[in-house]
Amino acid sequence: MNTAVLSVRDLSKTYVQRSGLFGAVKETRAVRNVSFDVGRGEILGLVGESGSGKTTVGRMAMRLLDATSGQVVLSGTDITTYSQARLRAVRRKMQLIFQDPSASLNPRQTIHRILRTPLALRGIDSDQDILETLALVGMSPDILNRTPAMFSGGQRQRLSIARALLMQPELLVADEAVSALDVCVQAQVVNLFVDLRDRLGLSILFIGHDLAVVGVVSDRVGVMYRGVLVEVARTADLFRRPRHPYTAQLLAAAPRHGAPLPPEPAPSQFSQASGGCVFAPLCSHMTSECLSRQPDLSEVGPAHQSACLRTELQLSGV
Amino acid sequence: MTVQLPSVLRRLLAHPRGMVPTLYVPTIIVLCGLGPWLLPFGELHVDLYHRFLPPLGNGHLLGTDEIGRDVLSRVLMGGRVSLLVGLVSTAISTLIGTTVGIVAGYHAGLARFLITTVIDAVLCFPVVFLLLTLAAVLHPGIGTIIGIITLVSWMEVARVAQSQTRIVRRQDYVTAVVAMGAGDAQVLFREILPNILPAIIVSATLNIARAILLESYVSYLGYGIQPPDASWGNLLNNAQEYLESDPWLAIIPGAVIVLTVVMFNLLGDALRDAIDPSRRSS
Amino acid sequence: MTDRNAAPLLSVRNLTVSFGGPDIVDDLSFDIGQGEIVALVGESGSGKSVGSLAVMGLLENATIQGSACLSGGVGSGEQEASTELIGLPARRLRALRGRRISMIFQDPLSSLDPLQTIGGQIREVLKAHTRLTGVALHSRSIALLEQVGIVDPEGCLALLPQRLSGGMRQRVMIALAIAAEPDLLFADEPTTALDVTVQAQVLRLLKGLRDQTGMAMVFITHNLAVASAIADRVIVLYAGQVVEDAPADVFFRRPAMPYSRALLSAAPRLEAVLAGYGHLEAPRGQVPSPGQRGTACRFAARCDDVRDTPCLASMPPLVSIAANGEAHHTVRCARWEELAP
Amino acid sequence: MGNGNLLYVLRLGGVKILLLLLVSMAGFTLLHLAPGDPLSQFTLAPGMTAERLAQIAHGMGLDQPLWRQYLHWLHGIMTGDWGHSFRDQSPVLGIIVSHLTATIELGLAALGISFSLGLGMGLMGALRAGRAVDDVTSVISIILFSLPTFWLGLVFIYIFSVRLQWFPTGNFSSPGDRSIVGYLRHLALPALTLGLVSVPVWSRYMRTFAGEILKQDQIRTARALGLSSGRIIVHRLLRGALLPMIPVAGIYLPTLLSGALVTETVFSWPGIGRLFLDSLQYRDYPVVMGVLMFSAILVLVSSTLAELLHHVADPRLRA
Repeated sequence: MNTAVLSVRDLSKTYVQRSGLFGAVKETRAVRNVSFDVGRGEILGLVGESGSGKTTVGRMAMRLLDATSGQVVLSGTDITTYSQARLRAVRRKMQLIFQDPSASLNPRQTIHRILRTPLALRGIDSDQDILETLALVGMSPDILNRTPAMFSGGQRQRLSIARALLMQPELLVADEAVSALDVCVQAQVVNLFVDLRDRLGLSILFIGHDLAVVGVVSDRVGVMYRGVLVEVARTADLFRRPRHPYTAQLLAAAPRHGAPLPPEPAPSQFSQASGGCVFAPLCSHMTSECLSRQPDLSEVGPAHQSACLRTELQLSGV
Repeated sequence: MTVQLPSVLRRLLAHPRGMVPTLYVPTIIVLCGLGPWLLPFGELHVDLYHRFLPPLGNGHLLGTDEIGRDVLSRVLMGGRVSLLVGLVSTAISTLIGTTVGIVAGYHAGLARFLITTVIDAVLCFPVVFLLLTLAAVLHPGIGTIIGIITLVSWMEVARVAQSQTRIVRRQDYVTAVVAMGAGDAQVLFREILPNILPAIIVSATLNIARAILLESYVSYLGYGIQPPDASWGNLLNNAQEYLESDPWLAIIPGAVIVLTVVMFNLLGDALRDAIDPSRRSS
Repeated sequence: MTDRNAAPLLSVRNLTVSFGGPDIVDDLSFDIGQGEIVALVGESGSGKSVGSLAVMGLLENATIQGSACLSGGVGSGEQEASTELIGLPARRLRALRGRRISMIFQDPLSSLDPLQTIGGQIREVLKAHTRLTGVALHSRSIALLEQVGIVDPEGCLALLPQRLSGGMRQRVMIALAIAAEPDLLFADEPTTALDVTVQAQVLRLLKGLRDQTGMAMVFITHNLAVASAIADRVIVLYAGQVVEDAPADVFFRRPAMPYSRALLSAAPRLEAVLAGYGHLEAPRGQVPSPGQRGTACRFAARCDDVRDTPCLASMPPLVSIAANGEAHHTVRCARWEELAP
Repeated sequence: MGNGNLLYVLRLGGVKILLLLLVSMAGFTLLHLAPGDPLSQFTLAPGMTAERLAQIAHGMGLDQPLWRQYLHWLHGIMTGDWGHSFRDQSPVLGIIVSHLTATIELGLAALGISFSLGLGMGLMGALRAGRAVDDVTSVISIILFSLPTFWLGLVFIYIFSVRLQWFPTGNFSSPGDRSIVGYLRHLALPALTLGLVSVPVWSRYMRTFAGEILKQDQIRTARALGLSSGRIIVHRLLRGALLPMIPVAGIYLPTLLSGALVTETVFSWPGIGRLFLDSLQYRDYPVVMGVLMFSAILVLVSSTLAELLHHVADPRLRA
């Protein structure tokens, strides 16, 4: 019995690059052993800085990118080894929302044509769904004959959400879907995501770099650092009482309204680290044990997992 | 609804740099197509009593040549051949180039590797040498000329199609359709092709200009269209002999070539701007 | 740091900018005090970047009207007269840029010359504005890099920009901008492209530099939280106009313009996440584009407190609402008194 | 990684050599199957017998199977024996080298003219992007690009030789005149013709590269830092735009050679272009093959060198 819409297990991605003509093979581990579940009707936030591997995880979860190792299970079905042909049949269950609203809609098609594409793939002839979905994302139905160039960023993002919804997916993967939007429009689209979860029972993997934005939409939040998922917890737990020093540092660094600049975090005693915890070189709580291995994600509280050896730490949150 | 034709045409005509070639190109095609029937002299009509007439002489608007043939008729008749060579070879090479380019752009891997490296390498060779060698050893005629010009022209189109396909394929809107479970055919023909078509149309227009020019080189050097058939190139073939006494025999057909090639090049340039107006604002 | 009684360092009055079409920025007026950090806040299209570039004389093909007066600085030991920047001949403007007013941008990688080492680029700027040569030039370069917190300045000098991390590049960019010790630095979204931890470092650095050198700063950002972290004063722009101008502490406690309040409540906050998540107060609609701004209050169409009169009757003026003894505070809202909390 | 790019250059060089072999094979086959047997020049000679003809054929290796002839020829190419001209039996490589000087002189003069004009036009267009200067330079560039080389040559001859009589109509030198001025007068028209038609190669790339750099933030930043426009144009714009022009120089050589072929014909300039056409006309296939291979090798070497040079000169690729 599995209630998760999406569950990924030990997902890894390693890029192999040969440096130079006869150089040594260099491995870049973009994602390491990431595991999480997205429950039905749940929004799981995935937050991390650039290069943390959060986008790679999203693409691998959708099987738009092949994982080096690990498993992707969609609604109880293991789709890790599905061929492209077999994948096509299950693709509609999960849809992707992109960051750049100007690139996500085909500039040479009308909105009508763009929104018909998902219906045609589902074998539906009527336009009834289009009208209903446009209403759902807050767009008026008289825009069907326009082209994407005539819309603002926020409107295009609504349209790409509408296109995704027309596939009747169980899961949306929103990859930095509101990062390119101005704050007021961003708030509107954030509200739309929450609304869709509430009204349609949609599950969403919400990927972003802004803690506050990810926090405000998500039921649970996972934090990634250099390819490793270092902490996962219910949003309020994670923000109030982070258990991984990186999460704490991220929370401290985020600027806040009416608050002074946070102080510089104390530097680590050791600057070298290889093979140990990914965060050790920047961690002010590092011990020699941290250099020995990368700890696995483990239960540190109710529905709260952290990948830090020093489970006794009392870290301050918001 | 792929390329919005009326708006492209409107933008083309809005600027003299677009308007002039847009009007010229169909005009010259129609003139060369109908010309011989409109004129009083057949292009092969020899009149030894009226040789080397200067322009406007005795009813000959552009004069007569060394055996008294009407130059205007020969220019129009030559235009039929030159334009035919330009248009047909471009049509074939665009078709080949686009197909090869899309295949190489869409499928990463060995096919792309082979096609791109071969194209890059071939483009390095001096084309006219190859062209002339082929023309010299093969049986001369329109078909041969069209064939060898096609042979050296399709790579340029293929390169454009390849790089455009790669760019478009990476766009989010294509990924979105892939994520919906669309098949290769749908992705290629409905999402990618309409978006690379403008670049290919532009490339084809520039290719017509190049093909006309190449034909004129080969025919001028005597390996192309053979007299008494006329082409814009071979009209100049022996004009150099009469350069001192009767310069118009060299200047007029040459000027027509230049004008036409300039117009096709201008049209290609203007089309590029008209199809993608954001380019011009830079 | 801020001395309100002294003449402002930069005084912008009725600045209007257009690129052949409708005005992008119109009637922009604000002051920057000596040593003051002012955050210019607004959404895209509000005119915050265009206005600053106009003052810097970095806009091409633009029609610029109005005034931007830079008060006299102490140049080569003598007091200089104040300078009108708008319409200043290119030569004199160039001599001022880098030396008295300088600017940094969002993307440090594309701002730096990819073909020249960091050392070469610093020397280039120093040579343009100082008479330093040889060893003095070198030691000044090292000192600058140390000043912006680069750990191995000697090694850094020999590197090309693309070898540095994003945060390091922005530090180098700041070093270039302050090389000739300008009085005023325009910083156009300098931390937007950076990760949040690096952003905090760069903000600390900029604030520290101001404290050290007394250089004033115009910090352009769309992020109110960032503005709050660094600014002494906040100026909010909306559709090409100033709509509120207030000391930072006052602004974040009691914003007077409905748009300012909307901006504050639309931005997700960490504290709000704890209180219960899920809904943000977002004003409806979008910013009017330059062609459709009309003659009424430009925020009227999105404002919950809009009334036919006075909001739609005419454009409200920017009025001072500073209480007795309070610092400068202006707002562009016809109903500010009724709406005051 | 710089090495990765180097690898690409080497790979491309390898593919080019492979292609060279293919082209030579195709050319060889084609020329040997073509009408106009090289023996035909002997058949009509007085007192020619079948045995004598067979002897000649044997002497020229024409009785061997084609693939053996090709291998023999290829071996010769590698070892410097490029065969002998059908016309006068002199060694092909020697003939090519003796015609090379004239082409090199013409090419260098044309390069000087086209490079300086093209660079200036491209730079002016980029600096005045979207204004009248940009329009004018780009239209000029399109017109030059559309000119048939031979026609431009004819027009120049008509204007400057026939009408104004400033320059001779052709040839390398006038009989009895060995002065440098005399030589330059002969060089002027062909060099101008070939130079002008290749102006667009440089001007278009220059316009594109300089335009791209001008759009980058680094130009705006340099201005914000108070650097002078002269410094920005020379140090940032010119330097940045000239670097990617190095590989363009590699592409330029084939254009130059193709142009030289026609120019040399029009002006009776005794270079390898004219040699090629003459040999083609006389079906002197060893020389035709020789010139084809020689120009292909020249282009291959120069484009590969240009790419290598680019890798050495551009610090971004070196790093």
